[in-house]
Amino acid sequence: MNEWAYTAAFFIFAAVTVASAVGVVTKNDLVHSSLLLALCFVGVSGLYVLLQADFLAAVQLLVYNGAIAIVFVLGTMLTRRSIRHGTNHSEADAPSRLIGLISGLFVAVTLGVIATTPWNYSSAGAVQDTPAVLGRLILTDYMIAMEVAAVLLLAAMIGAIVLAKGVDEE
Amino acid sequence: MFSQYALHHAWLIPLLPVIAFIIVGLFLRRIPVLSAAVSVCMSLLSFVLALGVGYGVIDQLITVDNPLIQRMPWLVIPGLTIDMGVYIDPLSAVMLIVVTLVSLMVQIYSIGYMRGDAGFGRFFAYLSLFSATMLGLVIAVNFVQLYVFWELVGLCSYLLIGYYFHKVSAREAAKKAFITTRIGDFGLLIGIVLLQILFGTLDFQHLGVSVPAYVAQQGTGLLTVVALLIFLGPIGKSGQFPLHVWLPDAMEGPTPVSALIHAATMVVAGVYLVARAFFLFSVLPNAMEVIAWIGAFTACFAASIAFTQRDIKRILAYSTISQLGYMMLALGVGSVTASMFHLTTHAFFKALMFLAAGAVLHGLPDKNDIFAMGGLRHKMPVTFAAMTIGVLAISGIPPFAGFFSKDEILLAASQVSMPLYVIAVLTSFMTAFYMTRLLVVVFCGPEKPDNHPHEAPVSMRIPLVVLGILAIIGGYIPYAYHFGDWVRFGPALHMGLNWTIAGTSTVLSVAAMALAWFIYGSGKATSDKLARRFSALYNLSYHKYYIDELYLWLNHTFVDGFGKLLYWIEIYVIEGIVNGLAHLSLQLGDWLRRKQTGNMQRYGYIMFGAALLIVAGLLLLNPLFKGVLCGGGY
Amino acid sequence: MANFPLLTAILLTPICGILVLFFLPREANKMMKMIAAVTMAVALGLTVYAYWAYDVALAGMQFTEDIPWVADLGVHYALGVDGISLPLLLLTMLVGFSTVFVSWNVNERPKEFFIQLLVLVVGAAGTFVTQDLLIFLLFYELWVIPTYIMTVVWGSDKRVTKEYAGMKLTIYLLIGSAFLLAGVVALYLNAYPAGLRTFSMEALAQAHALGNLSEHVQIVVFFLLLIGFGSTLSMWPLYSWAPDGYAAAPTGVSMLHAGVLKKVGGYGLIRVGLLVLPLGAKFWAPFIALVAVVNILYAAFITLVQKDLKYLVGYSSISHMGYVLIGFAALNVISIDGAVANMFAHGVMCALFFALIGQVYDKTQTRHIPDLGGLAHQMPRVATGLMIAGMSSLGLPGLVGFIPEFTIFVGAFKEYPFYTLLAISGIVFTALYILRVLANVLFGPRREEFDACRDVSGVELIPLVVLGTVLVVFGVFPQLLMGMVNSGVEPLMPLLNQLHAAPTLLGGVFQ
Amino acid sequence: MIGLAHFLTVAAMVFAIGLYGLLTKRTVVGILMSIELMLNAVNINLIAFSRFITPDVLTGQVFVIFTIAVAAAEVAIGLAMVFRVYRDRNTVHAARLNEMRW
Amino acid sequence: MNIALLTSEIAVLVLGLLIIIFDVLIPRQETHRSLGYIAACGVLAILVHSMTQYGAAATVYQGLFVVDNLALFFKQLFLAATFLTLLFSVEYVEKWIQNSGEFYALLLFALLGMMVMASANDLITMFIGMELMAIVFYALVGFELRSKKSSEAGMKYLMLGAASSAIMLYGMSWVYGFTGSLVLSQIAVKATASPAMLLGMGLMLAGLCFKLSIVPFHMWAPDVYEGAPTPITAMLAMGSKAAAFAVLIRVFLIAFSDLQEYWATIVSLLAAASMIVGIVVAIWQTNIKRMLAYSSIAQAGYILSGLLAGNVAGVKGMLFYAVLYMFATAGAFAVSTAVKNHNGSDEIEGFSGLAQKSPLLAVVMTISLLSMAGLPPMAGFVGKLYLFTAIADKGYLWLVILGFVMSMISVYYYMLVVKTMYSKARDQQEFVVRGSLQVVAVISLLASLFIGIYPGPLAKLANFAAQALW
Repeated sequence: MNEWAYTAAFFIFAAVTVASAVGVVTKNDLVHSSLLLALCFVGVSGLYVLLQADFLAAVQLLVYNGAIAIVFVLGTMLTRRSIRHGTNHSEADAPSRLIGLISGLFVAVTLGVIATTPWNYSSAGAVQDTPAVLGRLILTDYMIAMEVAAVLLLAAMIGAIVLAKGVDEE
Repeated sequence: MFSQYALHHAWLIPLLPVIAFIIVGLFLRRIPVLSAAVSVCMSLLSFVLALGVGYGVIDQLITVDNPLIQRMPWLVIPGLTIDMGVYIDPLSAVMLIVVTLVSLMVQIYSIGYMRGDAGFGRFFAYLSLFSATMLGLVIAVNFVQLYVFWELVGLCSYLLIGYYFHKVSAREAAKKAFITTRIGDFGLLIGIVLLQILFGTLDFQHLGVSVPAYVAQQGTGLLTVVALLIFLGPIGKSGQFPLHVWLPDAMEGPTPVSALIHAATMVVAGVYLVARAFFLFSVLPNAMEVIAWIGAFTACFAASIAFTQRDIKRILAYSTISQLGYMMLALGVGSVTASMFHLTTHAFFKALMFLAAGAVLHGLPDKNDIFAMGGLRHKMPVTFAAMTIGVLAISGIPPFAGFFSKDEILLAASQVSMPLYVIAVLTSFMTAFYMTRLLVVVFCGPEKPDNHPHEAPVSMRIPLVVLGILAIIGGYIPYAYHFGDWVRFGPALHMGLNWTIAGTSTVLSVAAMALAWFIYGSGKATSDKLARRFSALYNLSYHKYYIDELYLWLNHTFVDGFGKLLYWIEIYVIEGIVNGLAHLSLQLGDWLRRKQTGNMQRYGYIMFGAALLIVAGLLLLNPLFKGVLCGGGY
Repeated sequence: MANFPLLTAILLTPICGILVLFFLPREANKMMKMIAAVTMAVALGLTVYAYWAYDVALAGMQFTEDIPWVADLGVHYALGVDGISLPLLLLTMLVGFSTVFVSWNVNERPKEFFIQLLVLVVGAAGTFVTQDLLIFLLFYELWVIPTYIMTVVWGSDKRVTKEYAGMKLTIYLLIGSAFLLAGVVALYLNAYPAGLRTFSMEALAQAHALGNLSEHVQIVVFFLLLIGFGSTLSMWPLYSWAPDGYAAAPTGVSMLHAGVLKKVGGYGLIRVGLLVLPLGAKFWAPFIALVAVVNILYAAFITLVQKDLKYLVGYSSISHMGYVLIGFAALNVISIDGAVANMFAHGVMCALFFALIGQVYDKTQTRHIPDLGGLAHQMPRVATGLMIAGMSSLGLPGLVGFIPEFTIFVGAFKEYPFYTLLAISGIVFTALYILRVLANVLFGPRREEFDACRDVSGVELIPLVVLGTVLVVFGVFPQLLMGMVNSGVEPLMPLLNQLHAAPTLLGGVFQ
Repeated sequence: MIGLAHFLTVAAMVFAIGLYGLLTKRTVVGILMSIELMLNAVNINLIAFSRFITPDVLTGQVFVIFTIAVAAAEVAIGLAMVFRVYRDRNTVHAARLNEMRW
Repeated sequence: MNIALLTSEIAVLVLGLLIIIFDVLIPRQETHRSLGYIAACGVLAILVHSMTQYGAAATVYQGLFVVDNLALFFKQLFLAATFLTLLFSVEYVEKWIQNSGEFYALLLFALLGMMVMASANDLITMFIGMELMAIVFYALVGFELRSKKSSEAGMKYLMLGAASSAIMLYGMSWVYGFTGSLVLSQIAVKATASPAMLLGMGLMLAGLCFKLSIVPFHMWAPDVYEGAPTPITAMLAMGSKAAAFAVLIRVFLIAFSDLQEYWATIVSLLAAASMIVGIVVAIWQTNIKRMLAYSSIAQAGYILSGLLAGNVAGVKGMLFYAVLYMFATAGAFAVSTAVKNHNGSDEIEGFSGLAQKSPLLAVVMTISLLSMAGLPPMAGFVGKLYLFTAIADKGYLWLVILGFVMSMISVYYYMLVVKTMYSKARDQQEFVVRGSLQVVAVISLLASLFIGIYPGPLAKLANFAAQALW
């Protein structure tokens, strides 16, 4: 791929991701936040593509944008409108400066770590047929994890149903 | 034959009264007749045995240098062996006889005196125990045995002084007696401990050998301290200045008890201790000097208080202190003989006087003030006679008992130090004066109209008669039979009368008696005038130089004050710290729990902060931390 | 008879009593007391038999039993008694036996009360007979809960509430024992290399001889033990649980605590502190001696101004423990003989004191000294008992208290002349407060408000007679006690001599 | 040249932003969104590492699959819980959920 | 590859599914109590069966799932905890929870998650097992539908739990990034003290500490414990904590064992902080569950300290302590459940007079609490002894002293409960205790005493299990 195009694409996706993430946490309206979150997910899936994880980029779009973001929007809609407006402000008594500081420090520390760590880069080429490789991995080595994840989803479903259904008013 | 038996069974002498105590105390308390009978019988047996011992001592040629000692191990641990035993030599033999005799007399007397008292049985039990402990003290073979019985004597005196425990004054007096003597015992105990450490033994016989050797080697420095510490015990027990304060108050006990305490037990224990440990004191000239001066001062000092006292028993009490001072003086100037001789005669005439005083009080219940009495000689002839004999004896009028013994002391003092002699003579003068004052005021003069005195019953008169005779002849007979050959320390001492000294003291005594008669007996009643003229001195003397008040103040201010101060520290500092720590951890808990606001974002905030700290710690501070917190050692 | 597990039997007797009591119906009030009494009588009898059967000439550990218990920690169910522990075991049983009768009037939930009382006895007895440090701790901590519950349920409020006092006592002692536990853990780890580790006291005592315990370790560990045992022993300034706790606890618990549990501290100091950590003991001894003097005088002065009988005895027992401490600190056979004997003496005396105070409180409903007075009129037996206890407390010869104190003084004077001098001066202040309280409570004018108070009689008399007799008999024949104690202490002589001879690196900084 | 460091930096920033949101948003829905941001940051990290460190085994990508599954489950439960809370108290404000404290 | 090694997990899963099916099949008017007993019996059967698996040290699926003695020990711990919880929760569920079938099924799924965690040998399996457990618990905490507290607790647990998962995942990603592997043993080979490694390790530690409720990651615990249905609180304390410890032990003693000098300091400080905070704050609590929550924070600190030893003795101490804590907690929560069933309240005041109304329960509560406090002769003392000898051997005497002191202070608030139980009763209502609950009470009582007095067998077993790591 073209070096320049790759760099440009990275910066665009990165900018979309970070900017929409900032929007998610700063927007006052929950619906706006939800939509920006979806945008952010798109940016992230773009980054995945740049990292040659095509399958995951697709999954990201499907699951996050298709499911999670929609669920958020729905959830926001279902709760009453009055709580949506003007209530997505930052918590008044939260020490937001301090939190900002912590977040900033976090980034700083991480950047330091990134800079100082001697990474063991691999020179091997990327796997081309990712879905097949992933499929094999999941169904062999990570078989148990896979099964457990299935149970997890089942359990989450049961739990979510019971919780959302609420008390039977007999 | 009997004396042999008595010598070898001398341990029975204290044991018999103990048995009486146990029987009476446990079983016969409520049966007056039997309790008295048992006690008196046991005392009598003791007395007979003591006489046997006395005879045996003479018969078997047991001398001070050649005592008869029996020992039985009482406590054996490595480095500390303590025996209980019997130490028979003329010194202890004399004491045995004196103690058993006086206590027998007192017990007989008490039958009459205490009749009808609710605690009759208890009283006899205590009396038996009292004489038993004193006898145990007398036959002690070592310092610990001596100390054991010394303390028990103190206990018995406590019980007996506080016999009328419903009276606050008796209760306080008993307490005072115990605590004051305890202060002396504190020194005594330290002295004993030091002796044990210095010599590894406390046995009189062994110490008698090792002390001179030690002095020859190491000098007298430390040993003088030890001796003075030991002497603190006698200061307390024998009522020497400045620990004499308990003795006058001890009058709160029933009069027979006073007689017993003042004549034969308790107070003379101190004198006996110094005599018994004379091997120690005699090699320490500085200690001797201190003893002599304390004795002399006490004698003079107590006499000056006795001048102005109005309570009949108190006057006798101060006279006891004074006489004890004499005995100490004698010991201090090196004459065990004189001291023990005076102890013996004093036991007789002082017991006599106390019992006589008891008879007076028995005849005139609820009256102690001598100026409230008067003219008793008609109604109480026997008592009057007894008291007169006593006064003559204590004043040193020949040929009464006191004359010989007092003369002996004056002689010994004059040989050592002129000032001591002068003080002793002066005291003798004062003694004669105040004793005559007592006699005159109580028995002579007109009868007081609201008094209805009556003579004492027979059981009380018998002891008066016996002791009266002894107070007359008790001086001459030992004198004639060379008391000093037997009871002595060092070479045998042949007593003789120094006519200059004897004459001086006799003349002075007579003069004092005449003066007292002039002031109190002639009816001219100049005593009040005198008192007014010398009111400062009079008050000083009448209030016993305010020493009791001083002690009370010291006790109140320093002991209790210090206690209160410490209690304050206890509550506010020690407890304060404990409660403070508890409070602190509670506060910490409260503070921490207030952080738990229920706001989940606050929780998250802390969580992330902590995660950041962990990472930061791992990344940056780790090498610094390591050595500090898990240094591998303790 | 030779292999009869006597000590186990002594421990099991009260446990059997507990089980029987547990299954009794709640209503069988009298029955419970009888069972408790019989149990304790049997235990006491067995202990007296052990005391009698112990071969003093042979000395050393006797009646030993040893069963491996927890293999991987090196814990053994090892029992045995010697001249140091046997008197204290006897003390436990004497006091325990007496407490049953003292508590005869407990009619509120007697079942729980007597079960817990017996647990206390088992706990105390266990500490004295076990030869394994871990089992020792096990028994040691057995005290905590029953004490607390008994104080809260059956106790009484005084200067502080009973809840406060019980909690203070519990937590204070527990925190002390936390240091103790830490010390024991450190000792256990350092004494032997991994794999050979053991809690056996005998083996631990040999670790020093083998050179496994450096002076440094001994000093640190001894300090930790000192905090633990010191707070049990009410060493200054770690005692503030004692007065409040005694005052609030029911009589039986006060008796056991002051009479017996305190002694566990002293016993531990000797058995673990001295035998296992001689260099540590030597290092801290001058410090302990100093604290001992503070204990004696400070507490004596505070006792002087107390107005409540139980506080008075509480503070006085703190003062008395100073003698034990200074006896220990002198580190020679005579003084340690005295210290051990003094623990016995003080235990009996203190128990008697508390028993009688309990009786006084029962009858008069007050323990406030100024409210009392002239009780000798109405209650001569109580008065006699208090006199005996008081006289023993002030060290009157002829009662059990004297000889131990005397031997302590003789032993300690060599090492700490000045401290001992101060300690001896304590006898004056002791006399002062004891006589004051006797005078104020027993003597003086008859008070009509107490005319209704009946003197002790029947079973109430038993503690008085038993403890009083012990006080007198052991006082008149001290060799009965001292011979036994000495047979336990004398074997330490080589160790102590060696200790005095050996200069230590850090020793004597407090001198 | 765009390398590992760039992707890691983006991930760190997204994570930090999510963290900021987590701690400052008022409603629980917003908080849930912030958590999703953080999980996405993790995913970026994992895939970046998978690409640059172990391009031949794809373990990082497998991990991401599971992460996404878990995230979905969390959101499901989370929103169900939001309904419950809303029904109980008529509010979804995080700060109001403080009946239990201290 | 031997599928037989997975029998227990499969059995639990099947049991859970069966419960769901039975729940549907059972007629509506039925109380569903039988479901609880079925679940309990099934768990007991699995527990008994798992006894036969000792001695195996095999892995399944390329070493990503390991079945060794350590895993088995933990699994049995979880099974036992679940068994006890099921037994004492039957009446509670009947009374306070509507969806009992789902409740039991989810509980079993959580058990499955824990079991997976115990066996997981790579980060993915570990993560997914942990999330299974966590998500199920998020739901179960909010399961008491009539209670506002329950939903609040569920919300808090979910939010903070998800955030902590994110932290841990982020940490895992760094570890993976540096070592290029997710399998513990391979991580161990490549781990060096590089910044990325330390960052990852630190964040993973933080995430795990959340599950362990180690200070300062503990703040969710009191609220969640208070709001959750009591059986779930018990499972959180007994199971989820132990499962997190299983993970912690494997991760830190296998993967990060070479970095011990780095994490040891941090862990010792965290342990100390947990002991202190857990205990001083517990003093103030008036709610029994909240009090037990703080107590469990402190207990976690104690168990955590065993990690410092980094050897068999330390792990043995941790395992030993986890078991005895499980029994003590079961006893305490069983009694709390009984009291709540009786008077509907979790307040400590509700315990007044329990000693007269039901002496057995009072004794069980007392013994359980004191076992937690670590007083001999209860099991807690021996447990502390094992832990502390192990770490004192490594030189952490200061922590030992602190631990003992704090444990003695903890007696303070345990005693307050004991005092309440022994004080006079407030009401004179008859106190009925169901048989199954009594069984749990007696089991926990006997276990606490037996382990305390004769710790040999359990110690041997724990030792056996701990050796599996080396």
